[in-house]
Amino acid sequence: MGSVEHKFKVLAFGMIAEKLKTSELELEGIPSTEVLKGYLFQQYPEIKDTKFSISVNRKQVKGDSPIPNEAEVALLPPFSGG
Amino acid sequence: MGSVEHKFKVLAFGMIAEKLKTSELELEGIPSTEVLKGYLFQQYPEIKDTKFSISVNRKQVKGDSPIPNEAEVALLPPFSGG
Amino acid sequence: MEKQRKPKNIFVEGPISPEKIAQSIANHSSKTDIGGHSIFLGQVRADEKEGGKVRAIAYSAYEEMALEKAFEIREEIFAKYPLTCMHIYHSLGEVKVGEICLFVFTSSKHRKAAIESCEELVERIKKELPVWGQELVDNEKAVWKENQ
Amino acid sequence: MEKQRKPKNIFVEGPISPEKIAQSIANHSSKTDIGGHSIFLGQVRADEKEGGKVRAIAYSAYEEMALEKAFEIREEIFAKYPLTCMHIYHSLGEVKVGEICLFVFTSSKHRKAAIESCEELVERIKKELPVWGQELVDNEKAVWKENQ
Repeated sequence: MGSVEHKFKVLAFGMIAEKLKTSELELEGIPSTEVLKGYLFQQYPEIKDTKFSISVNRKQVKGDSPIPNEAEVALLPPFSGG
Repeated sequence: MGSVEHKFKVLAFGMIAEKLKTSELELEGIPSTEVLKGYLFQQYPEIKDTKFSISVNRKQVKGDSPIPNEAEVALLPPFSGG
Repeated sequence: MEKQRKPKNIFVEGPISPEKIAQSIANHSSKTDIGGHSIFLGQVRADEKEGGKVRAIAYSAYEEMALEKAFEIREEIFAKYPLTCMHIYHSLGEVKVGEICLFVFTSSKHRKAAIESCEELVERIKKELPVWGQELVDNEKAVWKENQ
Repeated sequence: MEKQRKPKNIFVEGPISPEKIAQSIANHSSKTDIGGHSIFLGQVRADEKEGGKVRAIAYSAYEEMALEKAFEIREEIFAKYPLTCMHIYHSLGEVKVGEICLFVFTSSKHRKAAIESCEELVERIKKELPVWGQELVDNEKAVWKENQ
């Protein structure tokens, strides 16, 4: 009570959505993308062997990036448009 | 009489045809493209300043090339298709 | 006055029809400073896969991010080349083999800018837009594509 | 059995219509080994010239030689790139500003071959085909174009 909540949304696409069996998660209290990956690999071990990159608020990030409050995080398997 | 005639056709295009005031000439007894140029420059001095290349039987030639009997020679100003 | 460019939707539901392409070409006849158009079309191939032949590709996208990225790419290409026009259309949903799923269209006064920018756009679209194609094969098995 | 290719007519009287281009694209939907099409279109520009603005270009050609040359170029490009299809159309006669005078169309399994061969074709067509464009300006004066 009184502590600032740290919530964010995780969108999943393509093969990742298929493996997560959902295209959207609501998470909280995870400060950065590397911590998020650790959480996801534990909860959904089937995505460990799947390549994906991460975007935070629609910008792809590299390495460990902070996840702001209310962020829109997305899990992006390799692109295959065109 | 008895001598083999050496006739050929000269096609003119674009600006050359405009300056010759015809698109086709019948000539004879001119053995090569350099001799042909000399003849044309004398007959039609207005083409002296006009760039053109020459084809013999639909192949562009460089330098002095023989003109076979019954050849189709053409005077080709710089191309501007497309 | 500088022309203000805003993000435009690039996505169309289902295949891109030849008539749409014709209409897009025809729309440029009033722009009489254009000397050359370059067009790239992506068409769905009937590749052989494990379990059968591809019969269609189902496209999905992270649309908001894709539109922001497409806008960024547009601005960069406009800054790099002297272009008159640039259009990008990408299918979403199912596109059958033989149908068009990508339409990239650039126009310029002289041909070089249109040709080079079109090629660069296609490469960037394939590499940078969060779009995914799932190949649907005869036996209903689906295979996620991966560019390059 | 190797496909035998014969010289085809590339010339069309007057402008090339967007509908013809659409039809040509649509004709390829049955070729399901094609993954990419590259198209170049030449459009007549309303350039400012001495004596006025260009209102049209009148094209003429040494047709027999142009068709032989176009065939030679086709064969060389087919030998150099893994193409499925290649089409070349060039206008003869008058083409007004804003109208299409050149349509080059290449198709291949993967995009690179279509894109690169299309560009090379356009360059070779402009440089090697005995075709001439005469710019017709407002005041009826005509100026012969020269490529490059």
